[in-house]
Amino acid sequence: MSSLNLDPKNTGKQYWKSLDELGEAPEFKNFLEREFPEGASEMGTGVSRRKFLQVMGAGMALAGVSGCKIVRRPDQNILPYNKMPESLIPGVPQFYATAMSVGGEAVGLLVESHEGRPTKVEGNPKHPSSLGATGKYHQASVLGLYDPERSQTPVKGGQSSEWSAFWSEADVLFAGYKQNGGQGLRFLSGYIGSPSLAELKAHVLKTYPNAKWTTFEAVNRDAQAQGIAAVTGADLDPHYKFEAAKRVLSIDADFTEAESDHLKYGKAFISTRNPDLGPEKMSRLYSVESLFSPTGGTADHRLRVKPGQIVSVLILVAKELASQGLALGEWAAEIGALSADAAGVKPAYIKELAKDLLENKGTSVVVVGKYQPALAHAIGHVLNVALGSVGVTVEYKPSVIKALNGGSAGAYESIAELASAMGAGQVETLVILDSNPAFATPADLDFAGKLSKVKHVINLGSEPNETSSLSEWHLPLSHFMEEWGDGLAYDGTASIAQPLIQPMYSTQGAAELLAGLSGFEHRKSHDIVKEYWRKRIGGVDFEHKWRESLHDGVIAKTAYASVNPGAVKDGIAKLATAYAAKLPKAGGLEIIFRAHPNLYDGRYANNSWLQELPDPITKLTWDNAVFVSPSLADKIGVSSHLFNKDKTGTSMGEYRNRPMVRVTVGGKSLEAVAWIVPGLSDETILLHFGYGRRTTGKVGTGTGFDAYAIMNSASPFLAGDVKVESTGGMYEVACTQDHWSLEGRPIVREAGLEGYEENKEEAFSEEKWNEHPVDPVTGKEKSLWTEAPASKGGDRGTYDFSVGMQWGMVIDLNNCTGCNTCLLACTAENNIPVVGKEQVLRGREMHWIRLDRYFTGSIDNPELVFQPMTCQQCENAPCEEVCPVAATVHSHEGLNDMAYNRCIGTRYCSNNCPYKVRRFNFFNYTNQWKNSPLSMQKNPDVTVRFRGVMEKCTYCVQRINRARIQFKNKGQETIPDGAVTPACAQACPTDAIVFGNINDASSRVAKLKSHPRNYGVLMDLNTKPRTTYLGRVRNPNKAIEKIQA
Amino acid sequence: MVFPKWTNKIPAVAAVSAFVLLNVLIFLFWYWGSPKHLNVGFQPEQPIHYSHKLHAGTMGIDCRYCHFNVERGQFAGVPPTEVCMNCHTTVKTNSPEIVKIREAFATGRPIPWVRVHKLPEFAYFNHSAHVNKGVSCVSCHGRIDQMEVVREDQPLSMSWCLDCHRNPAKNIRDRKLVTNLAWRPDGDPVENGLKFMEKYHVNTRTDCNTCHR
Amino acid sequence: MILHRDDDPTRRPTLVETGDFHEVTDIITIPAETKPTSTWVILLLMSLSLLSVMIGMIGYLFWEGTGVWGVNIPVGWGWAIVNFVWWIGIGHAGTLISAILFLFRQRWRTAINRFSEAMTIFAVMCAGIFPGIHVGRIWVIYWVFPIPNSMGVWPNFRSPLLWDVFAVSTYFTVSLLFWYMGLIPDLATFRDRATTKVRGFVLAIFALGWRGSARHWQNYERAYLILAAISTPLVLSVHSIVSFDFAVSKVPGWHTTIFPPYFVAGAVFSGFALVETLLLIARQVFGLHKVVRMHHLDNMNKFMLLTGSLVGYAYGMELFIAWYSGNMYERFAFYNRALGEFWWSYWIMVSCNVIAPQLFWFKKIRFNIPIMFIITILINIGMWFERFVIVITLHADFLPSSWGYYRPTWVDIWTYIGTFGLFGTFFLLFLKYLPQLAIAEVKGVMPEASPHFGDDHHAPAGASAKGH
Amino acid sequence: MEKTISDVKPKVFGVLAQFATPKDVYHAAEKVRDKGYKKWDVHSPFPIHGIDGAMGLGDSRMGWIALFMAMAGCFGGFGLQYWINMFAQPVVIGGKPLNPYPAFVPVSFEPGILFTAFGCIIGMLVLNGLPRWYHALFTSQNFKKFSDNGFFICIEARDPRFKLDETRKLLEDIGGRNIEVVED
Repeated sequence: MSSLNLDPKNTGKQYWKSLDELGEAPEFKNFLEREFPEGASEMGTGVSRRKFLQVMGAGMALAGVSGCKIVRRPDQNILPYNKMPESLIPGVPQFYATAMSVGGEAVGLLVESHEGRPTKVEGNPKHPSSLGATGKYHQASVLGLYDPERSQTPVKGGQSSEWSAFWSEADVLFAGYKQNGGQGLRFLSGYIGSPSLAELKAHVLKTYPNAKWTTFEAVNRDAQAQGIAAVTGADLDPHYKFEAAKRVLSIDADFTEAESDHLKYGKAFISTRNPDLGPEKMSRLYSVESLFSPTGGTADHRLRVKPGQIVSVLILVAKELASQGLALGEWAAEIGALSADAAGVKPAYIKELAKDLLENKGTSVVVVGKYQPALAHAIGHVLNVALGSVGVTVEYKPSVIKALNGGSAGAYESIAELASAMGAGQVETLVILDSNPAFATPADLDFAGKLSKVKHVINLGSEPNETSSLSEWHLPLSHFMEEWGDGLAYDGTASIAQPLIQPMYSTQGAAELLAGLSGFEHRKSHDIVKEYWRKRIGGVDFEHKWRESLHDGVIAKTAYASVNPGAVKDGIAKLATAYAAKLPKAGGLEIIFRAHPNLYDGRYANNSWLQELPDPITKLTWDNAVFVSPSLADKIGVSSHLFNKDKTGTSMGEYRNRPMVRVTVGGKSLEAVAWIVPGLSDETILLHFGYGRRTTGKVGTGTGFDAYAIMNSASPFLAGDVKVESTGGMYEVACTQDHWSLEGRPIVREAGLEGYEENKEEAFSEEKWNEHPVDPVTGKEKSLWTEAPASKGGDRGTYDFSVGMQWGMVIDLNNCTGCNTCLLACTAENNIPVVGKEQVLRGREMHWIRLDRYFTGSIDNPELVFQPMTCQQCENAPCEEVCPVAATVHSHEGLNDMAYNRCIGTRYCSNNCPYKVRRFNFFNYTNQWKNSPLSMQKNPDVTVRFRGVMEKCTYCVQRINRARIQFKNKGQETIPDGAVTPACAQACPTDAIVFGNINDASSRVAKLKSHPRNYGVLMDLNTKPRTTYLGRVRNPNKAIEKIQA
Repeated sequence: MVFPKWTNKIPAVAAVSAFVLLNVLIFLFWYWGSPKHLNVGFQPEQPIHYSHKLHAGTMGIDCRYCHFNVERGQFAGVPPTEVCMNCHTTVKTNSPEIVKIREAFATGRPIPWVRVHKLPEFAYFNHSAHVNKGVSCVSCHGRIDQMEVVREDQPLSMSWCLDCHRNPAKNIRDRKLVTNLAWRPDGDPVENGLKFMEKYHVNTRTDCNTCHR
Repeated sequence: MILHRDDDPTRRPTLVETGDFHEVTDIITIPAETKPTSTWVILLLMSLSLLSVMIGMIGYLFWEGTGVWGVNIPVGWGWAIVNFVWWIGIGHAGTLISAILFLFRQRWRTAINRFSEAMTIFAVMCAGIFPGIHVGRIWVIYWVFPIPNSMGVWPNFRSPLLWDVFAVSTYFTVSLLFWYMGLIPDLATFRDRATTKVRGFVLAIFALGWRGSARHWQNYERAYLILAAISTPLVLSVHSIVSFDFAVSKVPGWHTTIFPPYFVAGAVFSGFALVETLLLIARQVFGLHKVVRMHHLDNMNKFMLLTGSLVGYAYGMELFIAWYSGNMYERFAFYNRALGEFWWSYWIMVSCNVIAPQLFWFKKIRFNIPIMFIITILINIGMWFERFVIVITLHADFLPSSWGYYRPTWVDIWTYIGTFGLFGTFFLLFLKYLPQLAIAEVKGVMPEASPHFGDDHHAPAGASAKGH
Repeated sequence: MEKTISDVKPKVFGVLAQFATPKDVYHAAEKVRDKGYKKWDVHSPFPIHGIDGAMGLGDSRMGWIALFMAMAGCFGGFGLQYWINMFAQPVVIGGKPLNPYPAFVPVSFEPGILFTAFGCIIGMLVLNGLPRWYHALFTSQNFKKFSDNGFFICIEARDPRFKLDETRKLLEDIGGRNIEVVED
C-alpha cells in the first residue's frame, strides 16, 4: 500500500491510493477486470462490465471478494520518487502555516498536507484572529482549491487563450496609458487585506496618475467606520474584550458568527458564560435584533423589534441611562435631542436594561452590528465611553481596512460613482481584481448592463462568473494555497500566506498581475511578498525572521497598538439627520438584506460543501428564501402550506412544495419561496443576498433567489414600503430539520442561573427531567444482561471499560453557538460526500454531525437552543445488536466501530439508533470524485465509502490510531490528554466539544463528565452514551423576566 | 410406462456421488480459492532485475538502508531512485540494468516497480507499529534475502492477520534483530517472544478500528 | 369450529356427494388432463408480464442502488419490508391450515389444504425476494450465512434479521417438503392415468415409484403426522421471529411484547383471507362446487371473524399500553399513528382489519359469495396497511430534530405489483398441472374408505350429503 | 416343486389379486396374515384404517429418526452459535455478554425443525426403499387401478410359504378377483 502510487505518465505530481479506491488508475481497472469476473454474477441481472468495474472500484467493494480471490492478482505499479523531498514520510501528514483573507481580514491557518496534497484546514493557535479555531469559509476553502470548475486558463471573449497572448495585448494597451497617465483606466477590487498588494496598488496609481481605483465589498463596515469617525475624528475599529464584560448589549450584532474577528470574540464571550463563575462573574447578554441570529440565540434576553426601531431602542437606552444619571459627556445634548419611536417596547424593559448596564458600569459594553447605520455605532461608542468601558471591555485600534484601502467614501457610494462613470462612457478599460460586480451589486446600478459600455474589461477571478462572461479578458486567479501572499488580521497582526502546492493550472495571483500591469516587470508573488517584508522588518537576520514567521504563521510584533479615541462634538447630530432621511416610515412592512451565512456575498456559491451546509437557524440547504414571521405568514396566507398540523414545525411532508411570494421594493420585485422563521419580528422580511447566481459552476447555478435584484445602493440593508403577496406558485425547498419543538422531551436541558445555583446536583439530573429516570426503584440501571464489562470468554473476549483508554466526549450546550464549523470540519476530515438538493429533499444528507436546532417558548418570540448531535458511541449500542453481519461492534476502548467493508446495508442499525445519527450511501455518492481533482482533497486515512454502506461518526478514530502508533513507537502506552482531538473539536471556535480519555481522572473530559451539568441524552434507554452534554444555563435578569411575564 | 430395472440403482448411486462431489467441491474451493493459494507465490516480473538475494543476502545490506521509512512511517516505502545512485554512480556503472536506473534518474521518470504485497484499500497496515514492537520483516515477507525476484510469501488475508494478533508471541523478537531474516531463536520462539512482549508492552488489538477506518 | 357433521366418521362427510372413488379421481384429475381454458391462458400471460416487470425493477435496483426506493433516514425500511411481512403473513395460513387442522382431525381441511400449502410456498417465495434485495450491497448478501471464510468473520446471531434468515428459509423448505410429500400418492394417480409418454415419464419420475403399499403407507402416515406436528410450532415461530425484527428494537411503537401473538394472529388472518379469495376464484373457474362446499367457506369466515377480532384486540391493547406505560415516546408514537401525518394509513388499517370482518357475525353474509369475496380483499389490503403503519412509525421517533417523512417511488410500487406476477404464474401452473385437492386424502375420509363401512346400520350413504 | 418353479424363466415375482372395497381387502389381509405369510403386501389408493394391524405389521420407526434429527439440529445450531461467539469471534456487541443464550434460541429451534423435516421425508423414503422406478407390479396393467379405486393383495414368491397354486387358491378363496401371476 504505497502512497507513492504515481501515474507513470506524469512525473513528480503525486496522487494517492484513493485514486485506486475510486477505480481510476488504469492499472487498477484491469486489475479488477482480471480479478473479479466471477464476481460479476453476484451483481445480479443487467449489470454491464463497465458499471461493474465502477462498483468494484470503490474501496469497500473489494471486501465482497477479498475473502475469496478468484484469480492471481495482476500487476500494479508503485512509482517511487526520484529524489525524495526531505522531511517527507509517506503516510505521515505535514502541517504548514498560512493565512486566508475574507473581506480584507486575514485569519491564520495550519493546513494539513498529505504527500503534497492540502486536505484539511485547521486554525493557527498563534494567530490572534484564529486562536486555533476556524470558520466555515476556512474549512470550505480546501474544496475551492480542487473545484473542477475553477478558471484554468486565460479566456478571451469566451475562447480559452494564453497568458502570453494576454500580455502581448496588455503591454500595448498599457503602454498607451503610460502616455496619457491612465486616462479612462479604472481598477475595481474588494477590500485589500495584503500590505504588499496595497503597496503595489499605490505603485500602480503612481504609474497611472489619472487612473482611479474603486474598492467595493457588498458586505462592509462602512457604517461602523463612519459612525466611529464622526465621534472620534479618527479611522478606528472597536476591539471588544468580551472576556472582561459582564453585561453585553448587542445591537443587532452577530458577534459570534458574522462580525469582524468573530472567532476571537466567540471564544472570549463564551469564556464568560460558564455558570460556575457564579452570578457575579457570569456575563449577561442583551440582544436587540429583528432576525434570529445565532448570537441572539445565546442571549439571556432577546428583544425582538422591527428593523427600523433598533436604533430607536438604542437611543431610548441612552436617554434612560442619562436619566438614571450617566454622564454622556459632550454628546448629552445631541442624544437628548434625538427622537426615538420604539412602539411596542415596554419602557420598563428599557429601564431595567439601562439599570443593569449602569450597575455594572465599567464592565458592561455596547456592541453594534455592522449592518446598523452610522448613528447606531456613534451612540454605541458614546455609551461605551460613558459607561467607562473603553480600555476595559473595548479598545480602539486603527482600522486595517482604512489603512490598506484608504478612501473616505463608502463602498456603495464608490461603486455607484464607478457605475455612473461607466454609464457616461468615461471608462475605457476596467481591471477587476477578484470581485464580481456584475452580480454582487444592487440592481439599481445596472452594473452588468453598463459593463458593455466599457471597451476593455479585464477580470481576474477564480471562477467563470457573471462578470467574466461580460469581460474581454478573464484571467484565472490562483487559490491562496497556491500563491505567496500576506494579510493583516483585524488587529493588524501580519501573516505570510505560503503556498502548499504548485498552481494546479496556469493561474496567477493579483500581485503578479498588478506587478505586470504597473512596471511591466513580471515578478513572482514570492519575490513580491518577500521583498516587501524585507523592506518592512528587514534587518540582518531577516532570513531568520522570515523563516520564523513562516513557521509561526504570524509576523512577530506587527499588531496595532490600541489608541485613545478622541471626542468630536455634534458628530451625532450630523449622522442623525442622514439617518432620519433613510429611515423607512414607521408602521409599514420592512425588509432587511443580509449576507448569506454560507455563501457570503455569493462568492462561495460554487462550493458544494457550503451549499449543502444547513442554514444555522432555518436548516435550509441549497436555497435561500424569503423569511417571514409566523404571524406575517398567516397574514399573506402562506402559513397553511408551511406549518405542520399543530404548528410545532414546518410540515414534514404533505407539502413538499412551498409557496412562492412576490416581494416588491421600490418598484423592483422578486419572486422567491417563503419560509417561516419563529422569532423574526413581525412586519419584517429577511432576505439573504448571495444566492441566485446566474453564471457559475454546475453546483451554484440556478440555486436560490437573487436578492440584489431588489436591493438599493442608497440604503442597501434596510428598506421600507415593501409589498409581499403570494403568487400561488410552488417551489421545493430542502430543509434538514422541519421540526421546531422539543415536544417536552428532556433532550436539551436548560436552567436559569439562580435555579442552578440553588441546587446544582438537581438541576440537570435524570430524576428531575425524566418521567422515567434510569431507575425509579433501586437507583441502578435495569438490564436483562450482565453487561459487557463483566462478560468474559475466548482469548480476548474480556471487555473492561474501567481499564485502558476509554474515549468519551462532552459537548457544552452553553458554548455551542450553532455556527456549523464542526460540521464542515467533519466533512473535510472524513471524506463525506455531498448528495445534492434532490437527495436532501429525500432526507439523505450525509453529514455525520446534525446540528439540532430547537425553538422553545412561544412560537412568535421563542428562545433558541443548539445541540450538536452525532454518534453517541453508546456502551450498550442498539445499532450493534441488530446488525446481522457484525459490521458494527464494540472496541475495547468503548468505541462503536463501524467496519464499512463488512456492511451489507440492511439499514437496521439506523432504524434502531435512538439518535438517528447513522448515514447511508443510498447511491454511489462518491462517484462525484471520479475523474475529478476533488479526489485529491480526500483524506487517505479514511476509507472512501461505497454505495450501500452505512457510515457514522467514529470519533475520528484515524486520529486516535495515528496518535496511538506515534506514542507506542516512543514506548508510551497511553496517549496523553489533548494529543487526540477530533476534527469537530479542533475546529470549534468556542471549545464546546471536549474529547479525551474518561478513564484518566485528570483529563478535561473526565472532569466534565463528573460535572453537575453533565447529562446524557435518552439515558432512560440505558444506552450509556459516551458522548454527554453539559446542560444549558442562562443568566436572565429577574426584573425583566417579570416584565415579560 | 415401465422403467428398466437398472433405474432402481440411480437413487443410491446419485446419493453417494452427490455426497462425494460436494466434498470435492468444498475442498477445491477451500484450497484453490483461499488467499493461501491465490496470493502466496505471486512473483511478477520487475522492470529492473534487482536481486534482493544479492543485495540483502550476499552483501548483507540492511533492509533499512533502502526502506528507510519502515521505522517511522506507515509505509516501508520503495526507495527513491537516488538511493540506488548512492552506490551505483561508482559501482557496476556499465551493467545494462544500472544504465536503466541512471536513465530514470536523469530523466526524473520514476521506475514503475510492480507491486507485490497489496492489501485492500480499506485495510490500514502500519509498518512502524510492527517493526518497533519486534515483528521481523520475515514474519510477513519471508526470506526476502534469498529471493532473486521478490515473491509473496504469506497469504496476507484477514484471518492470517488475526492469527498473529491473537497469539503474537512466536513472531516477536528483539528489536535489533527484526531485519535479520536468518535469525532463529535458540530456545522456544514463543518463550523468547513472550520475553520481548513484556519488554515492549506488546498488546495486540483485534478491534475493527485497528485496521479499518 | 365444531363441525358436528364431519366429526361422525360413520356418516358421509359432506365433502363429496359421491361414494365412488373413481368419480373422485375423475373430478380432481380431469381438469389437469384437459386442454387449458382460454381464461387460464389469459391469466397466465398477465401474470408473466407482471413477473417480467418485477424482474426489470429488481434489475434497475441492482444497477442504481437502494436510492431508487423511497427509503431514507430516519425511515430506513419502506415498502420492501412491508411487502415482505405481508407476503410472509399470507404464507402462514397454508401450512397452518393443513398442519393444525390435520392434527385436530378436521376432515374438511382436505377441501383446502392442497391449495393453501401451494399458496404458502408461492407467497413465501414472493416474501423471500424482499429481504434479499433490500440490502445495500446485494452481492455480499451471502455473508448472512455462517460460511467459513478467509476473513475469519462470522454473522451476528444476536440480530433478529439473522433469525429471520434462518426462520424464513426453514419455513420455505419445510413447507415445500410437506407439500411435496402430500403430492406423492396423487402424482402416482396422475402417472397411472397418464396417456402421453412424456407426461407419464415426468410424473413417474416425481411419483418416485409409489405403489400404495400398506407398509409404505404406514411410514408415510407417521412421517406426515410428524411433519404436521413440527410445522405447527414452526408456523408460530416464523411470524413471531418476523415480529422480533420490530419487537426487539428500541423504536417506540415497535418495542412491544404484544407483537409475536399479534403478528401470528394477523398472519393467519390475512392467510385465510387470501386462501379464500383464491379458493372462490378457483371454485368458479374449475367448478369445484362439489368438493368445496358452502360450509367450508362458512368455517373459514368464522375463523377470520375470530382472528380479525384478535387483531382488533391487539390494536386496542397497543394503544392502552402506550397510554398506561406513561412513556412519552410510546404515547407520542401511537398518537402520531392515529392523528399524525400518516393518520390515513392507520384508519384504513382499522376499518379493513377490525370493522370489515365483524360483518361475519351475520350468517347471511357468511354464506354470500360476492360479499365475502369483497371482505377478503379488504382484509388483504388492511393487513398490508397494518405493516405499513408499523414500519412508518420510524418517521418520528425519539429526537424531533431527526423526524422525517416517507414517500414511495414508482420503483417501490411496481416491484410490489410485480410480485403478484410471480405468485400468479406459479399458482396458475399449479392449478393446471397438479392435483388441486389431495386425492388420496379425500378418498380416505369417505365412509366407504372405512374397513367397517356398513357393518352397523346407519343412515344410507348420500343421505347426509344433502341439507344444511 | 419349488425348485422347478424357481427355475421358471422369467421368474415369478408373486401373485396379485384385486379386491372390491377396503372392507374386503381388510378382511382378506387378516386371512393372509393368519396363514402366516410374511413377504406380502396390500396396495390401496389411500391408507386403510387399521390395515397394518390386519397385516400384523410392527410399529413404524419414523419417530426415532425424527427425534434424532431434531436433537441434532437443535444442539448443532446452539453449538455453532456458542462456538462462534465464545471462541471464533469473541466481540462485545450491544454491550451484551459473549454468550447471550436467550438470543440463541431462534437459531437453535429453526435448525431443529429443518433437520426433523428432512429426517421425515428422507427417512420415509429410505424405509420404503423409494424412489424405486421399476417394480414388477408395474408390469401389470390391472395394478394401475391401485391409485384409483383398486385394492390389491400381492403375495411374493420370496415368501418361504409361497407355492404358486396354493397361494393363488388362497387368494381366490378370500375373494380376490382378476388374479394374475406377476413375473419379474
